[in-house]
Amino acid sequence: MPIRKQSVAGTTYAFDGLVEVMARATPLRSGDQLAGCAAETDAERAAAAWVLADLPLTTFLDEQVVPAEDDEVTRLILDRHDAEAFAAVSHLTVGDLRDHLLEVATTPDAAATYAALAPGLTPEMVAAVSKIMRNQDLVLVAGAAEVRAGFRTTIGLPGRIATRLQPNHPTDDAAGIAAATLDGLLMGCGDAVIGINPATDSPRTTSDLLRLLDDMRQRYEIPMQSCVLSHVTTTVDLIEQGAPVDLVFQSIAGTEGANRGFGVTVPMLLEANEAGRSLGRGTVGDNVFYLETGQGSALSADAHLGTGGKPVDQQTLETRAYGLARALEPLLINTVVGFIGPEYLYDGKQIIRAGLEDHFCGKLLGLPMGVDVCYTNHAEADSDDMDVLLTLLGVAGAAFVIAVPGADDVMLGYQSLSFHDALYVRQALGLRPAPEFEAWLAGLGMADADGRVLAVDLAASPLLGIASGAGS
Amino acid sequence: MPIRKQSVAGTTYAFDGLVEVMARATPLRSGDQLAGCAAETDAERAAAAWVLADLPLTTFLDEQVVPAEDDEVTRLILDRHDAEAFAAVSHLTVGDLRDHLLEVATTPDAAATYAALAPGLTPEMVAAVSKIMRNQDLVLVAGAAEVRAGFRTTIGLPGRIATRLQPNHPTDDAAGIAAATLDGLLMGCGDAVIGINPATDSPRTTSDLLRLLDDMRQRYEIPMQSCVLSHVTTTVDLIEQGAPVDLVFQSIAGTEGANRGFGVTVPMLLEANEAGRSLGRGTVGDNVFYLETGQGSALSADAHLGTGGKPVDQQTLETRAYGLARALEPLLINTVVGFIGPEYLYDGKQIIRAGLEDHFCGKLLGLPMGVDVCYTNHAEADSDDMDVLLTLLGVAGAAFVIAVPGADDVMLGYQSLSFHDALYVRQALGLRPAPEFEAWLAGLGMADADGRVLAVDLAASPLLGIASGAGS
Amino acid sequence: MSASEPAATRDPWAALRRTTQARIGLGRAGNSLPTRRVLEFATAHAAARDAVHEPLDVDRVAAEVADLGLGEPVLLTSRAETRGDYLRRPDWGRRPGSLEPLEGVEKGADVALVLADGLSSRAVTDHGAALLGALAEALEGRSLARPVVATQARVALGDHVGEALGVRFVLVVIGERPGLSVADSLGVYLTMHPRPGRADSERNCISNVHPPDGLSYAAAARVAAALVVGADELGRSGVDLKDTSGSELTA
Amino acid sequence: MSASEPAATRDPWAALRRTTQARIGLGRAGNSLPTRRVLEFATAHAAARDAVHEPLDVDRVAAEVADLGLGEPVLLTSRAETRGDYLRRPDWGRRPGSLEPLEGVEKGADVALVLADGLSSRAVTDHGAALLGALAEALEGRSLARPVVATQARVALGDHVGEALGVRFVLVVIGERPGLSVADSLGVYLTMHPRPGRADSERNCISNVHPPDGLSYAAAARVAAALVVGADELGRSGVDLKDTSGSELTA
Ligand code: B12
Ligand code: B12
Repeated sequence: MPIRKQSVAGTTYAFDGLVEVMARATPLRSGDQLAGCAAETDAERAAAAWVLADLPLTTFLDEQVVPAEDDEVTRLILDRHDAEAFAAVSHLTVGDLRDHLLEVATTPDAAATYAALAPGLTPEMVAAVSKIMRNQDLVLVAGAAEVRAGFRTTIGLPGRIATRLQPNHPTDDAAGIAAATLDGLLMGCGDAVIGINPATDSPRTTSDLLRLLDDMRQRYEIPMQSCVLSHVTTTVDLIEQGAPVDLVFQSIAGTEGANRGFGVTVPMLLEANEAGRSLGRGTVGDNVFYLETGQGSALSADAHLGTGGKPVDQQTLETRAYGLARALEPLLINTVVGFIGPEYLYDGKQIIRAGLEDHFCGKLLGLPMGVDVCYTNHAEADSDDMDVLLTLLGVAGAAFVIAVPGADDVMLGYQSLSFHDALYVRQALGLRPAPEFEAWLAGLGMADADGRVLAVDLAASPLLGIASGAGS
Repeated sequence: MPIRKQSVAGTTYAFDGLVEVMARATPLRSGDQLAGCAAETDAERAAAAWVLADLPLTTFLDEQVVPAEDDEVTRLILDRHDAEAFAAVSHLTVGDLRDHLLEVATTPDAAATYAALAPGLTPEMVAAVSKIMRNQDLVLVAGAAEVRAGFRTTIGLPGRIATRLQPNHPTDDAAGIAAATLDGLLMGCGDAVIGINPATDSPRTTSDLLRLLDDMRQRYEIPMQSCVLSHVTTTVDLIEQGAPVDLVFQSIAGTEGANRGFGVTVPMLLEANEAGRSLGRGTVGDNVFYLETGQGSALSADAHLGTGGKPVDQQTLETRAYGLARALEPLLINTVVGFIGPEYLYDGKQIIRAGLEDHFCGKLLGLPMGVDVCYTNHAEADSDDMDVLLTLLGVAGAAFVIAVPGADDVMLGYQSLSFHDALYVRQALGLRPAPEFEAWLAGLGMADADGRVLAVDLAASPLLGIASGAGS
Repeated sequence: MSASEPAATRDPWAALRRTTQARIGLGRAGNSLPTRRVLEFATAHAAARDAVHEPLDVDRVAAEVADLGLGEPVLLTSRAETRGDYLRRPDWGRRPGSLEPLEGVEKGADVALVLADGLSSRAVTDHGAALLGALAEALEGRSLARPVVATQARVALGDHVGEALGVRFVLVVIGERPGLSVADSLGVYLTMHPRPGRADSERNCISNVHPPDGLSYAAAARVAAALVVGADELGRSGVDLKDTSGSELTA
Repeated sequence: MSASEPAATRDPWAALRRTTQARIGLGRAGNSLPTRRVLEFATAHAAARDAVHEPLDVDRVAAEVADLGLGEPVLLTSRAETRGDYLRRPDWGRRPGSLEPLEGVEKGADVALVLADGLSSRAVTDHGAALLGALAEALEGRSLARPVVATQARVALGDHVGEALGVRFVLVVIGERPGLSVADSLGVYLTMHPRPGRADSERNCISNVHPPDGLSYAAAARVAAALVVGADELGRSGVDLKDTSGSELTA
């Protein structure tokens, strides 16, 4: 791309290359300021948006944001691009694509149209269009899209929102984890996954925790999947050792370098997917990967430079991680949007915007997209901001969110949603749990005919044994 | 109230009187900082919230935030308080009231329970409980409440959201106003009211504009009400002169002093209500008042002091304006939440919070509450923030919002919603226009069977004459 | 700027657009604003935000005012030192930093004219001196104090000036907050017997002066002069004083 | 603090609460958190936000470290001068403001111990010296450099220290970001052959050290010592080096 110029309010701005245009057109966020690629003024940002909107979508096939020679994620994205699906929009610019997506959103077969288009879109195209979309556009299009996946529950059905129950503990104590799990189940959470981040790096601990959850599942006949979020290599080793692995977890990012920082490569992930599938433990589907991503991880690993050695904005890199994720056909993928800290997303406003972007981009690319609606105590954000993001994601049809007791993760040191928040969004928007899980709740008298989770007295609960047994 | 003390994180905070507790417990906003009554730290705010939550609701009947001796709004509020309706909650504290409201929200007859309770609640009680509610609580309870009013359309029906079409013009030019009105009608807006703010203060202009709108209404048989937002005295004079007045407008505030600054008194407003009703122009109802309010107006008029000469926080004063509004049984009332500027609500976050508070408080008090979702160019806010607030208000069941061409009010110098935004919220949440107006749109082929507004070519539109005629 | 033109926005709206600056006939992408319109909006918003923060070119405006022949303008600033302070502390914008500059100035005229930046220095730069000239002309027969040019100023700053100058009326010509399309609008606020503490209900306002799209200088000045006459009769300005002109003004 | 106790949160949860600091069994008001819980949350959030900004009492911590008998601690600060800079510029927090304080210090020990404020000075105040003592004990037999106490510091600051001191291992003991209930947690980051530019994948981590609820000093030190042994065998620290201990640690 030649240098492109654009005047706004009497000043002319010049943009040197695709990487720069993308970065300058991105809504303000601290991580891009840290990387030195953010627009300096609103006027410069507007100028970049004009340039970006006028770029033909084919630009993204001809020019790379991160060179294919250096980066296996780029190569994967290009290899898997479906030219036939792309044909429907190949004549459009980025700006036209936005108009097209919004027009489709008003048609009755919007979901099918988006689904057919998804393999034709590259992450960079989707990132580009998201940058010129308003919050309402991100909600509207995502809300009209539909993506399903399944293992023991079905994820992504319209009118439903699932939850990851996250019962973390600072010493991976079985009794403490069981207590938090019981709390979540009583509140109707866990239909996406019961997923523990182990505090330690020890494979033995991971294996113990896997057994804890699997025993619970079998004893109470819970239609659920469990996951211990250890490194993918640990999980693959444990599969070989016969541990009861439902889902394979890994954090991924949008560049080869950042993934190397996470200790993973594309072939390693593809193999892990096969290993997970080989167990055939799913009942309603065979999606076995659980992935987490988050804006800022590449910059944090100093692996954020693109073509011409220029810093790539964090949202584009994030979307590239979804390009990688597609190849793994995950059951679940979520951005941990406010997790890292204020150096990447400074305040509630930036977290909300990034959450909507990530969700939109992932869903449009065909992923069963969830969000860890969260913030840290060093960011300028609070639970009011999370209420906002959660509500918007509910309207936008997010596949799942993460919930922990009282919103307080005592191991990771941040605030996600509470189980109550999950009930809130279901109530406010009339959303229900995953159908298999809902049926189980209803069967135990824990939900009514509309899938509403009833208040159950702990002492009288059929699940009480979960916690009392685990301590021993 | 004696001085109340509360410790938080090792520091003890003392609060001298109800006014101070209310102010310090309020979520951060610039107007309270300007008035010098805001909490200085989050810890102090939390301490005040604990104190406030423990206050019995009866405190608000025994102690006044603004003394009754000095203030006719206080006297009106006390006079109209319904002790019988209050009996249902008279034993509760502010904190208990929050729990009660949230419990009611999950019951099938929530709307009726709230409606029965409304006359028993004073504005100060409602303001108090809103301060300890999270954004999600404000959405949930408001969403479960229902308030209806009617004139030629019915306002406040569940599953619907109406719009004020605001076709302002810097010189009150008839052709320009007609063009903007046409634009809005083609986009399915105007079912709450077509309401013009006249640029000039001249009664003759007001009268001309009233005729313009009334002719339009009759010629196209539009089930609508019109309003020219002149001072109430001007409108009352024009009623006497036989001008076609549908709705009587006035800006109101929460203290006698601030209303005096607006040139109005309670008796004046009650009389104006009678004058408007005497015309009997409504078809489906006889609510004739249109009211606007907004946090900060009392402070702006230096009429914000309460008991003990202490500054009262702006949100409590705003809610008192709703207490006055109730006595006028309006068709429409809206807060112009981001209208005044950053000295009262600094940024998008403060505007969103205030918008949700105002809407919740008004609705819980039994008002057909709308919101002017808006911001000024000197505030730290943008259209992404408005998308957020609009979506939340849609979920919270707002009666109506305000819309102008392209979100840009060329006379008042601020950004409200665009007509497109109204279509957005209807689409995203499946909301429809007011039923009478929807039927009219459908009759002209401008809406489909589900109330969705169709794209109509201007040249082919049956309404084209609205604009071409008006210029002459 | 490009970003392809949406079909619905071509012809039939053209005639209507001449009647208003309002953003009518923007077309639809589904139910939403077309991309082009969203970008125009973002661009205008960036410009309007900048307009709020643009400082007044005091020298230039003072020179233009001096050229009106109403006397060398006196320069004042409010207590708000930075634009940030001005926005957060309207109370500071209402008080002069110092009234010293007015000390030598002759007192006791009928009317003082104050030209204030308010929220739009551009409005003052584009229309300030011309409107002041039109006002002086319409007020012919009344004595005028030396004009004042005030920065970081709010309407109520005029009360201090009026009192210090011992005038019967103060007319504050001030930059109204910039909108998305209109960033150059002036308001005129009239106060009889100005003194600190006057409420807004004791003033009258003529707004949206920004020819050619807004009110003309002459029309605004005519209303102002009529209000001065009316106030003289009524004994006060404010809510009880009505603008008895009609829509012919808007022509 | 009062705000009436919700019914559902009385007895049966008490036993379970002893197993975790997580906020379990909070009760429901409808579907929502009861008022009392919302207020507790707001209170804890205010405290946690303050904890981020609390400066480290360097004198006190340095004195405690000195008492361990590992040598007088060397004091360092990063390039981030204010807490605001620290939060926005992790790159500054990774670089020492100056390495001068290390100039006279003896080089070439096996291990350098760096105690850094990170995001929680409280963690360092409460547990820092004790954990350093436990580490020194577990590392018996290896030579230790003079301990370093660093402020406004990130993990990677240790790479500069380690290089300057010419050590084979650097162990950075750092305050983890404060959570809502846990504001005193330490992490230990181990890097072999430290030098500026090391990636996080080249380190190992022991996290959540905060007895009695988190990991004990002894357990953390045991894992650290085992990792040092393992790294010596493998020739590097990082992702390929696994913590081969198991859940007995958590006891
Ligand atoms: C923030 C964080 C991250 C951020 C770091 C980016 C950033 N800019 O801060 C992100 C999201 C990128 C991240 C990623 C990972 N993390 Co992490 N992370 C944390 C967390 C929540 C806080 C750390 C903190 O406060 N540090 C203190 C500040 C002051 O230091 P800092 O210099 O600013 O931050 C550096 C370190 O935190 C370091 N870091 C962060 N995570 C990890 C993990 C490992 C193994 C190492 C060596 C370093 C490291 O990277 C930061 C930038 O240099 C901790 C939990 C906790 N309670 O501490 C988990 C934690 C340290 N992470 C953990 C893990 C497992 C990972 C991953 C390996 C997950 C995965 N399966 O892919 C990845 C890869 C990390 C890597 N090798 O690069 C584990 C470590 C377990 C262990 N005992 O080894 C912890 C304890 C959480 C857990 N139990 O799951 N993490
Ligand atoms: C902001 C604003 C307000 C705010 C003022 C508070 C504030 N802190 O800014 C609020 C919402 C409270 C308000 C209220 C009203 N306003 Co008003 N307001 C405006 C607006 C949009 C911008 C003013 C501006 O930029 N001023 C410049 C800044 C730098 O000055 P300032 O010192 O910061 O602000 C002072 C003045 O703006 C003044 N003010 C604001 N409105 C009015 C109205 C009148 C009649 C007077 C005398 C003074 C006045 O109050 C401010 C604080 O002292 C203008 C429209 C415009 N395009 O200008 C309408 C406008 C001036 N208001 C108008 C009206 C009618 C009213 C009301 C009478 C409405 C009603 N029916 O009750 C009330 C009462 C005002 C009063 N007497 O106190 C009309 C005036 C018409 C006319 N020619 O007389 C205008 C032109 C809008 C309109 N056409 O409807 N207003």
